[in-house]
Amino acid sequence: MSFDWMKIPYALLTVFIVFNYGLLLGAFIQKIGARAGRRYGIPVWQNYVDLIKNYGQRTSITHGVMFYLGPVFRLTGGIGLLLFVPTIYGSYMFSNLSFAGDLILALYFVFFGTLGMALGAGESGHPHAAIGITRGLSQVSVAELPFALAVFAVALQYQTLSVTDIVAAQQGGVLNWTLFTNPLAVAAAMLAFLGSMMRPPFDVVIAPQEIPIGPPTEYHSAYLALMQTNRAIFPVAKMVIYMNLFFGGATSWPEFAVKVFLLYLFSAFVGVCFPRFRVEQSIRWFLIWAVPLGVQAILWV
Amino acid sequence: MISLAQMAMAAGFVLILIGFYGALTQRNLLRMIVAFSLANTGVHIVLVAVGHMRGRTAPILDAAVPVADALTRVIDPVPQALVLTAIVIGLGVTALMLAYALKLHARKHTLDIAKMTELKW
Amino acid sequence: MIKRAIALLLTLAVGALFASLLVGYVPDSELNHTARYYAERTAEDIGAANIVTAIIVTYRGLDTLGEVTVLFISAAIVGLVLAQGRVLNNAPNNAPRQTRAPVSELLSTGSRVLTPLILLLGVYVFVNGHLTPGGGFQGGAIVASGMLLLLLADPLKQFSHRLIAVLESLSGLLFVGIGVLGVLLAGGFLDNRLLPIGTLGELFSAGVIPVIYSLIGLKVGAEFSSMLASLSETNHTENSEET
Amino acid sequence: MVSALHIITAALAAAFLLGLLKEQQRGLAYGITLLTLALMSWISAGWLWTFASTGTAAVEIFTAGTEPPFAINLRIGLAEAALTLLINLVGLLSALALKDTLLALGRRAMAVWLVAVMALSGIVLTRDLFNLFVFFELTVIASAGLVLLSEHAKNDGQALAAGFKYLIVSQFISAFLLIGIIFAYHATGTLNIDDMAAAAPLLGGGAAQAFALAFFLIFIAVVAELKPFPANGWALDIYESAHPAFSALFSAATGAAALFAVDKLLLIGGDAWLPMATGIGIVTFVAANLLALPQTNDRRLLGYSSIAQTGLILAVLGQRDILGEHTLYIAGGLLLSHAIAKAGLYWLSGLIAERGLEAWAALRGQPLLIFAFVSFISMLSGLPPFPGFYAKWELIHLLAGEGRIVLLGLILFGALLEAGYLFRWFGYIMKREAPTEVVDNVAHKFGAVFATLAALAAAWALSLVWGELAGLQFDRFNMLLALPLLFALAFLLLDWLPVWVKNSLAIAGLLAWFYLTYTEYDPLRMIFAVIFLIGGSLTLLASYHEHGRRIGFYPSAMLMFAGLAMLIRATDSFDFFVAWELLTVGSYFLILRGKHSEPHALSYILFSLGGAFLILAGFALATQGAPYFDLAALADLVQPLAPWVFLLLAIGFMTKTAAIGLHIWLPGAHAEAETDVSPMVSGILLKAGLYGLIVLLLTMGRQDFYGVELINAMLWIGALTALIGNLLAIFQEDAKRLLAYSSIGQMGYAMFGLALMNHLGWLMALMFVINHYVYKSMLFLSVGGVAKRTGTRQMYRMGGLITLMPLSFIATLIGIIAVSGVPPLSGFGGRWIFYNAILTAEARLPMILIFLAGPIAFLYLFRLIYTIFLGQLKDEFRRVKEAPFWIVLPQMIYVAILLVVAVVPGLVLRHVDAYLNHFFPNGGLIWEGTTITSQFGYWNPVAIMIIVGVIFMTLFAWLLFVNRRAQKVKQFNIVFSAERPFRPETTHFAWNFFAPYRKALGFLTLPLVTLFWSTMTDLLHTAGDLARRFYTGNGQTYAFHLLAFVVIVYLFGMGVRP
Repeated sequence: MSFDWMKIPYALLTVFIVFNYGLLLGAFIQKIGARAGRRYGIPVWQNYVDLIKNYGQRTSITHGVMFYLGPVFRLTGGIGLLLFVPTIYGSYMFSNLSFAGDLILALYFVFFGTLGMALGAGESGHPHAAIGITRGLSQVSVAELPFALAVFAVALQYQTLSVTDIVAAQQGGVLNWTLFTNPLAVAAAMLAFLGSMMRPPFDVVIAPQEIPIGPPTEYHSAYLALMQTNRAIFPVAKMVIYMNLFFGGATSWPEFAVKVFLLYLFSAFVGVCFPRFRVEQSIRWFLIWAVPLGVQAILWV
Repeated sequence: MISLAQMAMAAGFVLILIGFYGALTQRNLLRMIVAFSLANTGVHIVLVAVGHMRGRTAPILDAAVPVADALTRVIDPVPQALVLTAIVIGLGVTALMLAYALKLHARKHTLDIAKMTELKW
Repeated sequence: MIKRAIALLLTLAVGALFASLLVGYVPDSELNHTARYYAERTAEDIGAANIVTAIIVTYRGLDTLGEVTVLFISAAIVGLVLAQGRVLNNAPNNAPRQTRAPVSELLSTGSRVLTPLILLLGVYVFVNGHLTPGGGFQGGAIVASGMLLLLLADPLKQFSHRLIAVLESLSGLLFVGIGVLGVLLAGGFLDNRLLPIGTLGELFSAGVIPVIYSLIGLKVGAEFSSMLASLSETNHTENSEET
Repeated sequence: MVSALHIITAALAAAFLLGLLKEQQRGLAYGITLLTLALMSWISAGWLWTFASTGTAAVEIFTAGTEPPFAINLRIGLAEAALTLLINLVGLLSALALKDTLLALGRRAMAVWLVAVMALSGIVLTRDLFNLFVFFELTVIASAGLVLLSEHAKNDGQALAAGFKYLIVSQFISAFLLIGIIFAYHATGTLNIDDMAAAAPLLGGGAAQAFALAFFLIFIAVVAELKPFPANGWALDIYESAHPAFSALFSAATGAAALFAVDKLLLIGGDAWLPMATGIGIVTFVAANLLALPQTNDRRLLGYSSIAQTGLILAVLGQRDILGEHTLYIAGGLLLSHAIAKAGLYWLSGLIAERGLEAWAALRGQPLLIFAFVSFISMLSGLPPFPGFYAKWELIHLLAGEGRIVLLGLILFGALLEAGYLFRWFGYIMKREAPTEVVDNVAHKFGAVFATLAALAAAWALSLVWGELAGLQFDRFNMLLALPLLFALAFLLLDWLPVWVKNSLAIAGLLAWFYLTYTEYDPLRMIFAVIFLIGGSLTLLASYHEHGRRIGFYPSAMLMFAGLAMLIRATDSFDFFVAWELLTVGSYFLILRGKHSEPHALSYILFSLGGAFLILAGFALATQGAPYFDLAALADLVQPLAPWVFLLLAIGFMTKTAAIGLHIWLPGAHAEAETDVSPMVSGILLKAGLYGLIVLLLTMGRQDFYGVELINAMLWIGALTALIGNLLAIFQEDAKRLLAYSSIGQMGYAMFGLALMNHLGWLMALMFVINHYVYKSMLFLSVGGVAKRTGTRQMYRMGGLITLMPLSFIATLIGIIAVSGVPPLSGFGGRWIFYNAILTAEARLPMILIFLAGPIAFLYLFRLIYTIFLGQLKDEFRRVKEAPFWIVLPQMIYVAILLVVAVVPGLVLRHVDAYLNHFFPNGGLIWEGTTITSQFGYWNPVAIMIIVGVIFMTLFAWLLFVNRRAQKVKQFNIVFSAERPFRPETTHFAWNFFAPYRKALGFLTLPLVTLFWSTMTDLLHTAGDLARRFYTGNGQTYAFHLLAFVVIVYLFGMGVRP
C-alpha cells in the first residue's frame, strides 16, 4: 500500500485551524458565561496570552515518568481524536487520517486522554490526587456511557462504523440529520455531552474551590501549556464527532464553525443555569436520565 | 375351622407383639431382655406351628412309625430342626445382652437405657 | 405418653402384618418336596431314626456348626466383656476371696447327689440324639444345668476355666475335623458316612452322627458352663468392687 | 484349588484351636490368627485368579454328601471370590492394625475376630436361606463383641452401650427374618435360594400372597442390616465408638456381605422387589450424606458415608432390571471403591489421636499418607481413574437411557453432598492448625500404616483393572495408561527431586507433548493447544523462583495439564469427561495450596463437581444408553432431547467459566492461589470451559427450549456476567481479587461472543481467549510478584512502587492498556472486533448490557495500576525489591507478545478468521494490506501504531527537552492543607477508591449470589443438623426407627407392588 504523504501537512493544517478556533471559542464562551453572571469576563485573546506564558516557563521539578506522560497522553488523545475523524465532509484535504480506523477508534481516543491524565496525576506528589482521579474517572466514565450508547445506536441505524458513511447518510436536507431520524440517541448524546465538557453542573472534578486537586493544580508551566493546548483542541474534536454523527456533519469551514459554536453554547447555557452536582449525584443523574435514553435509542433504531 | 397349629401360631404372634411392645416401652435393660425373650419364644412357637400337620406324629422313625409309612405319618421335620438352631442362637444373644447389661450397670450404675446416650446424632 | 402410643401403634402395625400372615396360612396336607425327601431318604442315606437329628447334624450340619460357633463366641465375648476392668490376666485368682455364710448342709449335699445324675442324663440325651428326641444341644444344656446347680448351691465355687476351655476347643476342633474328613473320605463336608451307617435304631448307627452330637453336647455344656461361671464370678468381683 | 469351604473350616478350626493355647501364649495365638486369615485370603485369591483368568463358571460346593436343595450348599463364582477376598484381606489387614489390642485381650478376642471374618465369607458363599440367617447372627454377635475392642483402650462404656443398642435392633431383625424364612419355606417347600427362586414365580393365589409377605419380612430384615435410613442410628454409634480397625471391617466387609445377601434375595423375589430396593437405597444415600454434612467426629462421619455408599449400591442393585449384565461391573466398582476407601480411611483414623476432623491436620507431615487420603476420597467421590468413576459413568448412562431421570438426579445430588464433606475434610487436613499431638508414633502403629498403604495399593491396582475391564467392554484404551496422565502420576514418584529439576521436566513434558501432537489440531484446537501447552510452560517459568522441593505441586499441576491436554484431543464423550474430571481435580489441588484458600478451594471443587455432574447427565441423556458417543454426534440429537442436553452441558461448562450465578467460587480460588498458580488457573484453566462451550455450540448450535432460544439465554448470561463481573471488580481492595473478578467479566465477553453464533462473534470470543490468557497471566504474575514482596494484596496498603518495581509496573501498564483495549495495543483489536460483533447481535438489551461493562473495566484497571504503583510510597515498603527474576521473566515475554500482536494481529487472527469460514461463511473480515475491514468498519493497526507513536513520542520528547533540568520531588517535599505530611499513611486515599460509584450503584454489588449459595448450603446444613437429632442415642429410639422403617416400607412398598 502506498501512503499518501500529503496527508501529513493537511492533517497538521487541520490541527492548526482547530487549535486556533478552539482557543478563541473557549475564551468567547467564557466571556458569555461571565456576562451571564454579570461579570466582565476575560478578553478574547486571553487564552493566547496564558498559553504563550506557560510555554515560555521552565519548571525545575517533576514527579517521575508517569507525571510527564500525563499531559502527553492527554494531548495525544486530543490530537488523535481530531485526526482519526474527518473534519469536513467530502473534503480530501480535511479528511485527516481517518483511513486508520473507524468510529470505535475515535471513541477510544475520547478515553485515551483521560487514562493518561489519571495516570500522570496519579504520580504527582499530591496526596489528594487520588480523590480528584476518583471523581474524574467516575464521572467521565458514566458520562461517556450515554454517548457511547448513542454512538452505537447511530452505528446500528446506519449499519456502519465509518464516520464518513454516517455523514454521507445524513446529507440532503436537515430532516436527514440524526437529530430528527433518531432523536433519542441525540438526546442521550447531548446529555452526555454536558458531562464530558467539564462545565457546570458537572465540573466538581476540576473545581478549584473544592480542594486543590485536578490537573490545573498538579501541573504548571510547560505541562500546563500542553494541557491548555489540549483544552483548545479536544472539545472541538469531540464536537466534530457530535456534529458528524448527529447534526449532518460540515461540508465547509463556516458550517463547521457555526455548528461547533452552537454545540459549545449549549453546554455553556446549561452550565450557567444549574448548580454543581456531587459526583455520585451526577452518576445517578446520568444513569437515571441519560443512560435510559441511550438504551431506548438502541432499542428503537 | 381353626386348627391347633393356627391357634399356636396366633399365640406365638401375640407373644412376639407383647415382647416387641415391652422392648419398646420398658427402659430397664433387664426388662427389655425379658421382653425379647418373650418375643423369641413367640418366634419359636410360630416356627414350630408352621411345621405342624394335623394328625401326624413326630419325625422319629421307630416302631410306631416305620420307614415305609414315614411319608404319611410324620410332620415336617425341617421347622423342628430350624427351631433348635433358632433357640440356641437366641440363647447366645440373650447371654450376651445380659453380660452387657451387667457391665453397663457396673459402669454407669443404672439400667436405664435412656441414660446411655453419649453417642448420638 | 406419646411414646407408649407410638409403641402401641407400631406394634399394632406389625401385628397387622402378622395377622395377614396368619390369615393367609394354610396348613399343608402333605409333606413338601424337601420334607418328603427327608422322610423317604433319611433312613437309607443317613441311618438316623430321628429325622430331625439327621437334618440338624448332617443335612444342615453347616447350620449346626454355625450354631455351635454362636455359642462359642457368645461365651468368648461374655468372658471378654466381664473380664474387662478386671485383672486382664485371667489366671487363677489367688486373691483372698470373700467368704460368705456357708450354704446349708441340705443344699450342698443335695446338689452333690443330684449333679452326677444330671450329668448322666445329659450324656444320655446327647449320645442318643439320633434315636430319640433330644441331642447335643439339649444334652449340653442339661449338663450345664448341673453346673448351675453347683453354682447355686455354692456361689463361690470355682470352675477350672482352663478345663472348660480345653473341652470346648477340643470338641469344636474335632467337630470341624470330622467335617473336613467328610470332604476327604466321604461325600462332602460333614457327611456322616465316614463311619458305616449301621442299622436303623441302634446306638452305634447313623455314621458319625452320635460322635458329632456327643461333641456338640460336650461343647455346649462347656460353653454354657463357661458363661455361667463368668457371670457368677463377675457378680462377686463387681460386688466386691462396690463394697 | 482348595475348596472355598475351607475358608470357613480354617477359620473355625483356628478359632477352636486358640482355645487350646494357654492364656499367656498370646504371640503364638496372634500368629495363628494372622496365618489363618492369610490362608483364607489365599484361598479366595486363588479362586479369583481362576475365575478371572479362565472365565470358568461358578463352582458349587455340596455338604453332607447330599445335593441341594436337601442339604446346604455353597457357591463360589467370580463375585463371591472377589468379595471373600475383600473380606478376608480386610480382616487380615485390620488384624494387623489391631495388633496391640488383640495381644492385650488375648485368644478369645482373636477367636471372635476369626469367626466374624468367617461368618462374613459365609454370608457370601452360602446358597441356603436359613444358613444365611445363621451366618448373619454370627456376624451380629461377633460384631457386638468386637465393638468392645475399643473399650480396651478407652474404657468409657460407650462401645458397650453401642454394642447393646446393636443387639436390641438385631433382636427385632432376627425375629422378622425367622418368621419370614419359615413362611417362605412353608410357601415354597424349600430353603435353598436357587430352588426358592425357581419355585416362587410358580406360586399362585393365596400362596403367592403369603410368600410375598414372607419375602417382605426376609428382605426388610436383611436390608435392615444395611443400615438403611432412618433405621441406622445404632450403626452410627458403632462406627463412632468402635476401634477403627473393626470399623474398617464393619464398613467394608460387613457392608459388602450384606449387599451380596440382598442381591441373592432379589434373585428370589424377582423384579417386582427392585423398586423397593432402589427406593430404600436412594433415600438412604441422599439422607445419610445430608446428615453427614454437620458431622465433626471423623469416625461418625465415615459411618454416615459408609451408610450412604451402601445405600447407593442397594439402589444400583435395585436397578438390575435395566443394568442387566452390567450390574456386576457397576455395583462391583462402587462396592470395591467404597470398601477399599472406607477401610483405608478407618485404618488411617487409627493413626489420628483426636476425633475432630481438624485433628487430621496431623497427617500433614506425611506425604504418603496424604496421598492415601486423597486417593481414598477421590475413590469415594467417583473421580477418575478409580473404579467408582467407571461405575458411575455406566450407571448414569444406563439410567438416562431408560429415562430414570429422578433417580439419576438424586444419585448425582447425593454424590455432590458426599464430595462436599469429603473435600471439606481434605481442606482441613491441608490448612488447619495441626494439633500438638502429631500422628502418634507412626512406627509404633506399623499395622495401621501398613494396612492403609495396602489399601492404597489396592485402590490403584483396581483402577488399572477397571480401566482394563472398561477397555474390554467398550473396546478402548485404558485411560490410566494415557501418556499425559502417566506423566502426571510420575511426578508422584519424582517428588523428592528439587524444584528446578521437576520444573524443567514439566516444561519439557508440555513442550514435548505439543510437539508430538501438534499435527492433529485444527486451527481452533490449535489455539487451545498453544494456550494449554505452550502457555502452560510459559507460566511454569515463574515456578523456577521456588526453592526446595515443593511437595505436591507438580503432581497436581501436571494432573491439571494432563487433563487439559487430553481434553482437546478427546473425540468422544468418555475421553472428554475423563479429561474434564482430571483437570478439575488437578486444579483443585493446585488452588488448595494457597495459604488461605481452604474455603475457596472447597467451593471451587463443589461447583466444578456439580458442573461435571451436569455434564455427565447431559452426555448420558445424549447417548440414550450407549456407553459413550462421538462428540460430533451431538449434532444429530433432535427434539425433545436436544435442548435438555444442551442445557445440561452448557450449565456444566459455564460453572467452569464462572458465569454469573455460578461465579462465586472464582474470586477466592484465583485470588488465594499461589503466585504462579493464579495465572495457571485463570489464564489457562478458564479456557477449558470455553473450549467445552465451543464444542457444544459447534455441534448443537441453536436449540429451542419451550420457546426460549437457548442461545439468547446464553447471550444474556454472557452480558450480565461481563457487567456484574466488572462492576464487582471495581470495588475490590485486594489486587488479586480484582483480577479474578475481572476474569469473570472477561469470560462473560467470551460467552457473549460465542452466543452470537456468527463469524464476528466467534472471532471476538477467540480473541478474548488469546488476549485473556496473555494479559491475565501477566497481570497475575505482576501483582503476585508485588504481593510476594510486600506481603499483602490489599492495594490501599501499597502505593508508589513504580520506582522500586519498574518492570512489574511496565507489565501492569501494558497489561491494563491491553485489557481496556485502548489503542494502539493488541487489546484494541479485540475490542474492535467486539464492537463490530455486538453490532450483529439481534438482541439489543444484552448488547447494551455488555456495552455498559466496557467503561467499568477501564475503572478497575486504572485502580489496579494507580493504587499499587502510583501515589505515595509507604514506609514499610521503602526497601522492597523488584519481583524475583523468574516471576518477571514471563511477564516480559508477555509484554513482547502483546507488542508484536498489537502491530500484526493477523499473525493469529487471520488463521482463525479463515478457519471460522468453515462454520460461518458470512461476515468474515477482509484483509487488505494492513487494513482490516469488517461489514461495519475498518481498522489499520499499523497506521494507528505509527500515528499515535509519532504524536506521542514527539510531545514526550519535547516535554523532556524543555524540562531537562527538572528534579524529582521527594515524597514529602510537598505541602497540602497547610501541613507538610510526614507519614505516607496520611497521604493515601486509595481505600474505597471509587466511592462515588459505590454510593451511586452499590446496591448492584450486594452479594446476592453469594447469599443465595450460602443460604443453600446453610439450609442443607441446618436440615442435616436438625434431622440427625433424631438419632437420640437411645437404643430404644433406634428400635422405634427400625419398626417404623419396616412399617413404612411395608405400607409404601406393598401398596405399590402388583
